[in-house]
Amino acid sequence: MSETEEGAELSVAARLEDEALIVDVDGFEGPLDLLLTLSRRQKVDLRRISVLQLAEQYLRFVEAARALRIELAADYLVMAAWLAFLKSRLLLPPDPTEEGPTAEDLAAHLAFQLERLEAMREAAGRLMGRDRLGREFFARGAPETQAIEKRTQHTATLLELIQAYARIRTKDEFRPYAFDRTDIYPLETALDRLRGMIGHAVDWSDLAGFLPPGWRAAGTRRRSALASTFAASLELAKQGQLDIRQSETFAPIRLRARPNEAR
Amino acid sequence: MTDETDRPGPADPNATPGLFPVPPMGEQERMVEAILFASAEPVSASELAKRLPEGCDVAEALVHLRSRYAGRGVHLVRVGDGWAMRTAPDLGWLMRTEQVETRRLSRAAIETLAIVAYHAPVTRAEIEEIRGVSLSRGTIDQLMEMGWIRFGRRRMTPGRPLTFVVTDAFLDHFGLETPRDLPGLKELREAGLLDSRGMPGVKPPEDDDEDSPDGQSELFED
Amino acid sequence: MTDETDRPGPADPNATPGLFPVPPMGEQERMVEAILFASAEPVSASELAKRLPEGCDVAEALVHLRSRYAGRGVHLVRVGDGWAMRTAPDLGWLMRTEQVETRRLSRAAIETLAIVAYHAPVTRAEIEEIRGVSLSRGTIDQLMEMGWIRFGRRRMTPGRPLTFVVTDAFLDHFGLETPRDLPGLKELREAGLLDSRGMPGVKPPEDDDEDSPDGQSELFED
Repeated sequence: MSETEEGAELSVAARLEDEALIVDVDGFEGPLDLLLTLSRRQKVDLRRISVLQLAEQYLRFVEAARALRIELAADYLVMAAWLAFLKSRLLLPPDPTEEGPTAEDLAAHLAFQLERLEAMREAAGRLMGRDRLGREFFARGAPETQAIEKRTQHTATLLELIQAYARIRTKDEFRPYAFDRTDIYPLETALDRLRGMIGHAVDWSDLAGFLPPGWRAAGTRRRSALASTFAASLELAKQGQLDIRQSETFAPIRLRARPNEAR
Repeated sequence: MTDETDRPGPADPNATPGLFPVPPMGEQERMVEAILFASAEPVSASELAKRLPEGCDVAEALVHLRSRYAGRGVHLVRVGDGWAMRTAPDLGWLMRTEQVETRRLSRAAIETLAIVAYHAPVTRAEIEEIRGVSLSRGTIDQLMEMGWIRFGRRRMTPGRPLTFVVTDAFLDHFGLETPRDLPGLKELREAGLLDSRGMPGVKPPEDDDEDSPDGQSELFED
Repeated sequence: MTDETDRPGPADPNATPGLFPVPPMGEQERMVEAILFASAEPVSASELAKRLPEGCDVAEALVHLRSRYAGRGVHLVRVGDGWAMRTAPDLGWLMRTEQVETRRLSRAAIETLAIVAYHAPVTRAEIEEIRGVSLSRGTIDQLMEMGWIRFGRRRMTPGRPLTFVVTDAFLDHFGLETPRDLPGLKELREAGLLDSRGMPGVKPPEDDDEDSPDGQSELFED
C-alpha cells in the first residue's frame, strides 16, 4: 500500500505549486483571481468545485506567503479571514438558531463568483478574437469629399465636455503648487527684519511690534507675518540672540535682545 | 443639426405626393450605395432617409443592397442604428498596408470591456464585484477614449450610480450588429452568469469602498 | 503608410511557383474589390499584383470588376496610373452633406457649454464667475446657433437676468437622456477621468457623502 507515499508525493507537488504561485504573487489580480487559479487545479466543473478544499488551499497560500515574508495586500488578508470563517462554518454542523445565510449559501456564492469571472474572461477572449475593424475588415479608405459646399460644424465629445467642466471646477487643484506670495510673509524676510531690529530691543517688547508696516492690520497678511516673525524669533532664540517670554497662556509674547554678557 | 420637424418623415405614406416622382427602387439602391461607400462611418437609416429624395424606402433599398453585396469583397453591415460598407473579413490578410496598430489593451481593460458589453448597463461597483478587484484609474478612461464605452443612464438605486454601456463604435469595431449579437450571450444568460447576485446576507459593497482615493472630492461639489 | 522598400519586389521571380493554386477569377475580383475599397489612394495594377496571390490576373479582374459596377452607385475608375472606387458622378449631389467640416469647439465654448449643462439654468454672470473670465459675445451665440443651448426662464432676482439651459439636441448629441446623467466630479475621479492630486496641506474631510444622494443633483432642481 503506497497510499502514504502517494500522499507525500502529492503534498510535495502541491507545495511546489504553492511556491510557484507565491513567486508569481504579483501576477494575480486580487484574491478572486488567485482563487480561480487554485480552483482550476481541482480539474472539475467550476459548479462542482469543493469550496472547502479551495479555502484550505487559499489559506495555505497565505500562510506560505507570510512565512516567506511576502507582503500581501489587505484584500488578500480580508479574503483569508472570510475563508477561514467559511471553512469553520462548513466543518461545523449547522446551528439551527443562527440567522443569516448558511455556509452552503456562502460557498455556493463563491463558486458562482468564480464561475462568473471565468465566464467573463472567456467572453473577453472570444470578443478580442473576433474579426475586428482595421485588422480583419476595413472601412472605406477614401471617404469622398469633392468640395461643393462647405459648412463648418463644430463638435465635441461628452468626454471633452466633462473634462472641461472638471478642469474649471478643479482649477486650483490642478495649479502647480505655489504660494500666493502677495499674502505670505516669508520666514527669511522675517529673520532679516528681526535680526536687524532685535539689537535695539533692550527692554521686553511685544512680538506684534516687530511686524512690518503694511502687515499689521487684522487678516491673513497679519496672521502670516505674525507666524513668520514668531518662527524667526524662535530661531534667533536658539542662536542665543534673544529671549522670549510669555507670562501666561495667550498672553502677549515678548522679546528682548539677550544681554551681551550672557552670550 | 436641422431638426426633424421641418422635413417629412421617411417614406411617410401621407407625405404630399409627388411634387417630384419617387425614384425607382434600383435608383434608390444606387443612392444608398453611393452614400454608404462615401462614408467611413456608419450612416443611420434616418440619416439616409433625410438625404434621399422624399418618398424613398430606405429599408427596402438596404435589403436589396445587402443581398447584392452578399459574398462580395465588400459587405453591407449593420452597426447598431447605422449601416456601413466593410470589407469581407476573410480578405483581411490582403490588407496589411491598411492595418492600423491598435493600442494594446491591458488584461484589466479587456475584461472590463467584456463586462460592460455583457452586463450593460453596469455600474463601476458591479464591475469591481465581478472582477474581484478595484478598478484602476485609467482603465475606464482608456476605454472611453477609444470610444468603446460611454455613460449610460444612472441606476435608480440609492446613490444613483452611473452606469456604463458599449457604443456603436464598439459594435463597429467588433463586427456586431447589436449588443445582442455578442458571442455566447444567450448561453451566459441562461446559465445565470449575467445575473447580478450579491453575497447572501451581505449588503452591497458600495458603502465600504476602502481605497477610493477621493475623500476630498466633496470639497469641490456644490 | 508603410513604405514600399521593406516589401518584397513585385511578383518576386524567386518565389516558388504554384505552391498554392491560383484563386478562381471570382475570388480575384473580390480581392481587388476589397483592396480598392479600403485603400486611401488609387492603387496601381502592379501594386495590386504585388498584393494578390501569385498567378492572379489583375487586368482581367479589373475588367470584371469594372463591368460589375457599371451603372451602380459607385464606379471603378482609372485615376492616373491607379485604380479607385468613386461615387457615380450623377449622384454627386447626394454627397453634399459629406463635406461638412467638423471642428473642435473652442475651449471657451466647451467650458461654457459644460457650465450650462451642469448648472442649468444659469445666468451669464454665473458662467463668468465660474470660469473666472468674461464671456465673449460669440461664445453664447455659437452655442445657440448650434442648437445646444437656449434661453431658460428669467431668474427671479433683481434685474431678472436671462438664464441658459441645454437643449434636447444637446442631449441627443452627447447621448444623454437627461442632464442628470452627467457624471459628477467624484464619479469622474472614480472613473479615472480626472487626474487629481490633492492640494498639499489640505486634509480631506471625512468621507460622509457615500450614501448621500449625488452632490450635483440639486444643481438641476429648479
